[in-house]
Amino acid sequence: MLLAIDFALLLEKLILVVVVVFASLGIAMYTTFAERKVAAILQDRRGPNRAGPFGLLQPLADGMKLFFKEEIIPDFSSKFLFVMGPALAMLTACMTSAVIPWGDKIDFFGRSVDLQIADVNIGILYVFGVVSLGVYGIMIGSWASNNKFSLMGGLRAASQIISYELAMGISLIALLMITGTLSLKEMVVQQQHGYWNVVLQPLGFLIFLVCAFAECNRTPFDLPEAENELIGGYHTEYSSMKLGFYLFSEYINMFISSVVMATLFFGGYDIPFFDESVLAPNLAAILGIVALMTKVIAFIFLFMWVRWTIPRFRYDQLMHLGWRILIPLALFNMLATGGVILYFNK
Amino acid sequence: MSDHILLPEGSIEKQTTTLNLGPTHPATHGVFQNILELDGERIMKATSTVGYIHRAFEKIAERRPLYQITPLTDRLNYCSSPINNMGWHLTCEKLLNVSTPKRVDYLRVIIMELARISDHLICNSIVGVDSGAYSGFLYVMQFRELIYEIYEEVCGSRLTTNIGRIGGFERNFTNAAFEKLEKFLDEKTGYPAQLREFENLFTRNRIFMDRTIGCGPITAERAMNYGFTGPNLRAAGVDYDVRVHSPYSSYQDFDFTVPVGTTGDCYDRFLVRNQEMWQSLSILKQAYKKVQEFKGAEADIYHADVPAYYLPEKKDVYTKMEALIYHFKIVMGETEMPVGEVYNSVEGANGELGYYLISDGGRTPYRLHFRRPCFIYYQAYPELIKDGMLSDAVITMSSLNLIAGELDA
Amino acid sequence: MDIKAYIILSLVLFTIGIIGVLVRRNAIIIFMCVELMLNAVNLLLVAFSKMHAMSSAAKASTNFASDAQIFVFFIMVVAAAEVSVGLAIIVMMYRNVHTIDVNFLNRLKN
Amino acid sequence: MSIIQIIFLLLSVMAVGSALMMITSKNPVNSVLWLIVVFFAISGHYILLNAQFLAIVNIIVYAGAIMVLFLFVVMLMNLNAETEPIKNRRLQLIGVTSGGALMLIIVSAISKIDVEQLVQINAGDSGLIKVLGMNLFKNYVLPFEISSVLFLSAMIGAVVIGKKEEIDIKK
Amino acid sequence: MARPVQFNNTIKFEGIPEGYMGEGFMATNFEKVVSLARKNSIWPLPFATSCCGIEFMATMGSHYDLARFGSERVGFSPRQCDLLMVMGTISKKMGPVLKQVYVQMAEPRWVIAVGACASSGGIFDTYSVLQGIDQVIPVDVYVPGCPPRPEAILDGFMKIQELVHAEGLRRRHSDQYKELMNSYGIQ
Amino acid sequence: MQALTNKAKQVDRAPMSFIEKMYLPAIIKGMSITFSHIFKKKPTINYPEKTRPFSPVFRGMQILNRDAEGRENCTACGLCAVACPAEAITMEAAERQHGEENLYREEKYAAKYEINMLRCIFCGLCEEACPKDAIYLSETFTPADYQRKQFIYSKNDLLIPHPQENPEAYKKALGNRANKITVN
Amino acid sequence: MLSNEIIQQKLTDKFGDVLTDWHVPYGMLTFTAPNELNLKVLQFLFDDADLKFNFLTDLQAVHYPDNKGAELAVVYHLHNWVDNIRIRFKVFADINQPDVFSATALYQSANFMERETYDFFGVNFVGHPNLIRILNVDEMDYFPLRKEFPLEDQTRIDKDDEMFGRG
Repeated sequence: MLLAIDFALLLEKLILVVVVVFASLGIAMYTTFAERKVAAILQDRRGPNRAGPFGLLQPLADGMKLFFKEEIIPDFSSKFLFVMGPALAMLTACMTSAVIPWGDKIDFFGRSVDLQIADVNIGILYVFGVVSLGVYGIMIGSWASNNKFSLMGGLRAASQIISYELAMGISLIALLMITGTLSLKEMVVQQQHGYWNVVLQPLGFLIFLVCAFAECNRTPFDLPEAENELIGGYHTEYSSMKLGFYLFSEYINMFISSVVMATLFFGGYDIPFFDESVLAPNLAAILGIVALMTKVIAFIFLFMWVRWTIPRFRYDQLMHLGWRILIPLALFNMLATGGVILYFNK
Repeated sequence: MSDHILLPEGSIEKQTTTLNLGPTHPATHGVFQNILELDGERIMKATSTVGYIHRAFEKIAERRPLYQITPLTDRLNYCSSPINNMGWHLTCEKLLNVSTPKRVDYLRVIIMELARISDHLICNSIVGVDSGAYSGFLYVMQFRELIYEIYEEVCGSRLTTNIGRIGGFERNFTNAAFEKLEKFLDEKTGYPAQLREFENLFTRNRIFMDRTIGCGPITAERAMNYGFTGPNLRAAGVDYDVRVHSPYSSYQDFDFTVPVGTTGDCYDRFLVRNQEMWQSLSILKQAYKKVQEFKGAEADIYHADVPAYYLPEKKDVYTKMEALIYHFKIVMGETEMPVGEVYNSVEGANGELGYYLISDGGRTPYRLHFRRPCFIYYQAYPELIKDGMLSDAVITMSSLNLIAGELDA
Repeated sequence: MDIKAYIILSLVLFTIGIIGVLVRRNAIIIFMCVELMLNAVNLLLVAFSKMHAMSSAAKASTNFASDAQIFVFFIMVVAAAEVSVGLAIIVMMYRNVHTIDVNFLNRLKN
Repeated sequence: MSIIQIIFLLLSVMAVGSALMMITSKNPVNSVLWLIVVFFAISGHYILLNAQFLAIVNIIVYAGAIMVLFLFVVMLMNLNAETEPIKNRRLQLIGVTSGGALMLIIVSAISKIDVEQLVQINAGDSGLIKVLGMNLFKNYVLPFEISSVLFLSAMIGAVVIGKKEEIDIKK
Repeated sequence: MARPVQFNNTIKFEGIPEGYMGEGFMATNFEKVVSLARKNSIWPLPFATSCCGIEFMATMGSHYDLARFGSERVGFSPRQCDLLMVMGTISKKMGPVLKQVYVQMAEPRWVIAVGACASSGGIFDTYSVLQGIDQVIPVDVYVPGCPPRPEAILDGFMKIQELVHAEGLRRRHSDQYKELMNSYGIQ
Repeated sequence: MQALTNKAKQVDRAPMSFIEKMYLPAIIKGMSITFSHIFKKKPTINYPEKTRPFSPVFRGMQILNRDAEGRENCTACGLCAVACPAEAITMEAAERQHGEENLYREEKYAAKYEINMLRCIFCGLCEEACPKDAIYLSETFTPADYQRKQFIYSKNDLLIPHPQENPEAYKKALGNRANKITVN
Repeated sequence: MLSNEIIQQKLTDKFGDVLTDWHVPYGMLTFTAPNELNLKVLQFLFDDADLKFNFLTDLQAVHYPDNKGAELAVVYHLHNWVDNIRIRFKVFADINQPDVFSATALYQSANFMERETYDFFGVNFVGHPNLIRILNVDEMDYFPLRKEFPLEDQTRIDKDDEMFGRG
């Protein structure tokens, strides 16, 4: 059965994979630039503006520089694991994009191409699974660095990500109760025809948002790399492109979680207050992608905005927030959602 | 488990991790080394090492005439060097029995309070940075630039000001300096508005409050025993302020309060510093008003009339013999210094900044000792952070406002 | 696939788990071997469920076939519970005696 | 050999190989990582058997949570290769032989039975979440609830055990 | 006491010292591109001990904004940074620490000595102060001033940029460079 | 502790109210503050292209003055070197020879005058110490350079351009103070 | 109200004539105590219900090389916050055996200050919990602030020695 592979489909998917991976890399690259610019604007500064017009070549310069920097592998670290850390971080960051519906179908030389690499029927679980693996890159890298600051960063990352995954999962369950499907594509379709999930699940969205911040190690949850406490946290010992991978994966994670949030709660590629079906399918698809990207950019801006505004938590306060506030809230949200569904379906 | 279990051979009996914070750790803002014994994230023990930028001020001071010591004092607490300068000049004036006109006193008060604000704003915004919020720091730093501009108008330098001379100032305040001061004091666009915004950003933010409340606390008795002075002591609840206790430079003419805290934790220190900035602003306004009240010839007085210690004007040097002689005497450091010893202190940004000057009548001090508040209260740091978390240690460090230059002399 | 292949694979994994338990003295690795053994069983259960599904394809209920997978599900639950308690014990033990060598615990007898 | 067989073989070799690496590597961190590879191989098998839900749950639960915990504990204790004392070679040999013997016995016992049944690959809907869910919440709702109670008690137990006693043993 | 003179326009300036160009090799276009990239992405490691550190804060602040030059990411881990900015007095107690930080940095690395104390000891010609950090590590650019104005720090930073731009990729492997390192007892 | 003064004032340290405990209000308030800064005028000065105005008394690099006829003012009395806390000034005096009156104003002049710019702390004491109107600090900061030896500024580097031989540069050095200059 | 006279009276009542050299330079009561009595005096000043000198403002030493047999003077500055009055007292020690009792038991703040004094002058504070060098490197083998030691670093290369009298 498996031999009967549709090679055209394979090719199509392959191209899509390449496009998506490169697009997310490119977006991540420019997210680093955007972060600097946004930080600058929020702080009454100008930000990088010397590399190329408006400093647009800044990320390229950074990347190039990191590539040509000396690689240092600390003496007593396990070399293999030391290299594997950033690689894993990068890999898991990129893998999530596989199940995201980037847009509707697009007609391409008479062929209807689905703008989604794999419409897995358990899509959201896949996302969840990959996200749960993301911590390995940090942990392995931090352990292999053989540095106490790194190790502490790794430990903080591990406990933080596990703790917040729970609340995230529970808040998702409430969402799943409403949608009744695990497929991301179907969720988007549902939202196209009804309300956005954020209207139905405001609390769930809030919890998910907080957990997404935590999973991406962004302020106020950036304890694993808290620069004033742990120097660089888990990537203290990394130099050159391995460091680049870590920094990059953080931005890819941010991008992907923005996409996931937009898809789950904000209708994905749905254009609000507008019926796409009146448009030509290609145009609709492209507009859909634009809509999705707009939402994503808004989320990324939110990520940065929060980062440059509020202080970070202390380790025990972070745990307190996760276990004593978010999880009970998520449980309550789940129960309430269940109750409401039962009441209306009676 | 009970104690009859023998630990296996070679097992490490130490339960804690040793973490070396510094001397180049970002949290130390200067150079201290703290060796922490951590149990998880909790600090069990801390040992601090200082002296990484020891520069032998006291030895240098024994080789320099009085006026050359002013640049040295700049480099003690470089966040508020004018206070150090003024303190030094006040000490010299006390030794040389020079009394200063009121206008000089008020101008000094202006400069000193500006320095206090610039110091406190750095300290408080660094507390913000160390707790992870960077923007507030950059917002208030813009006003520190304005303070520096005022210094620059008065003395020509931004940070290590070398401002003032024995008996007064090097030159009169220009109009530009007063204009900038007005700009600084403006309620709408000046520092008060910015400070209010800064407070809004932090003081009632739960994350910040959680981070700072109960972090690095000290009781009034312990603080006193440890030799705390300044805002850190006042945060513990003791209203000791040199400006009130032994007023210098006509501080008794001003109306201000001494903000005190209760627990001496980081939050109290933060609030006390913020309040002190408000008080300084109020003093600045009063002082500026008082300075403006001088009219006519009085408005041009910027130094005491002490030709033996204050350099004559350049044009007099070129023309008058007497002035030339004084000029040479002062520059060569051959002013007549009475034999004696004097201790004088001012309220520095960090606490009581004392100068103990022994003169044997020579051209240089026989011995000059600086009472550096940082140095004295830093020894309480291990006690402050004990049983706290690692993050607490960082934030306590910055809220104590430790200035390495002052600490190590 | 032949069911025997799955049986043998699971068996091999299971045996590796047993050998690990017997050979190693590090409590954590022993613990991991137990997890490996549980997984071997899980694999076999899934395989059986699929085997059953084929044989009972004619029969009406597919629920019947997923029973085995539900067992796997429960095993995972038990494993997770076990790990949480077990690791807590190991951490406790490490904290008190500073080793995770299981042989060391023999000395409790004294 | 069909593609399925090739995949099966690859996954099996991966699983067995990494399992062996797991018990032989000196460094506990490496052991943990090899075990994760084993779990991935087993998840691969699940997918091959069209039990996608279990596959992803296996990854989430085992690789994503349990092994992170293991790694966390190993890192917390800062265990290295040197931590484990060298064990008696003879005892190790005995362990390996007895384990091997057990396997041999079972293999020989199984080879006696003549099952000719095939496993359904990549087909059937019994692995789908819908089917599983229906079965779980209809027929197994009581065990499900009991397992949740078990989970809760395990959690409480872990917290109670893990809570630091205030007694200092050095006293 | 108004000064009659406003500017000193007889400013001395010397070019980049020998040994930075891709000596003996044609600087290829590729090399140029890499140098250009490096030039625009210098991540500083502030080794701030005293007064100059405070002026560095001002340099990072809104008025001067070092970030414009692409060096916003101030790292504190020596591994990740390209430019060691030594600001402030380095005492003899601190000297070994400074050297260690330098050794920990990944190539290519540059050093800028900001301020009189770091460059030469400044007014602290005393028993406890290192008379210039070039006694322990090689320095690429000196910035005079005590402390230098932020403009002067930026000026020094741009000098470093020129240096980075001129530096060939092979310089770090040249014998001359190795000799320099050996003279400081590094490696 | 008893109160030592009657000026003490407690800081406001009220416990968190329920709303404050919810994190969000303060976070939103903070975020609105940072957001409002997007629209603020940026104070950044694009340094190499634009410079911030220095104050007229800024203490920058030293300059050795000449009088209106282009004679050097310095008489090598050594007061500046004595006054220098950093001991950065070195000079050698020489007697003015016959026929050099157009070069040096006084009978003695500095044959060698060096300032070690790396040592100099720009405190301005040399300017104050000078009785001959010879050394002034200018509004120019000393530029950075690559080698240590470049920082010994000799007399040629410090002297103001000759007013007659190089009037343009001289005018530039005087800046907008040319009209204020008084000949003594 | 506490005044210098009362303090002097109280101290003389307590210790008799061993406290010498009473004078009041620039308004601060100053006296000298015998070396071995320093802790007793401190204790008295600290404990007395009226004196309440419970803040140690400053502690340092001065080196008088010509004062044979008592070259090192350790100077204490005490402050009574309630009545806002300061006093200063000195104890002298022989440079060959500079033993002075440590005040750390009374004032925590004396810890670093005594270490600094030890570091600079080599005063041996008996009873100090951790009397090691604080500001200088541990390897240093002299006490730099004593008058006979030079200030300058001998490695400085960029200075014309003759110009500054070091040649």
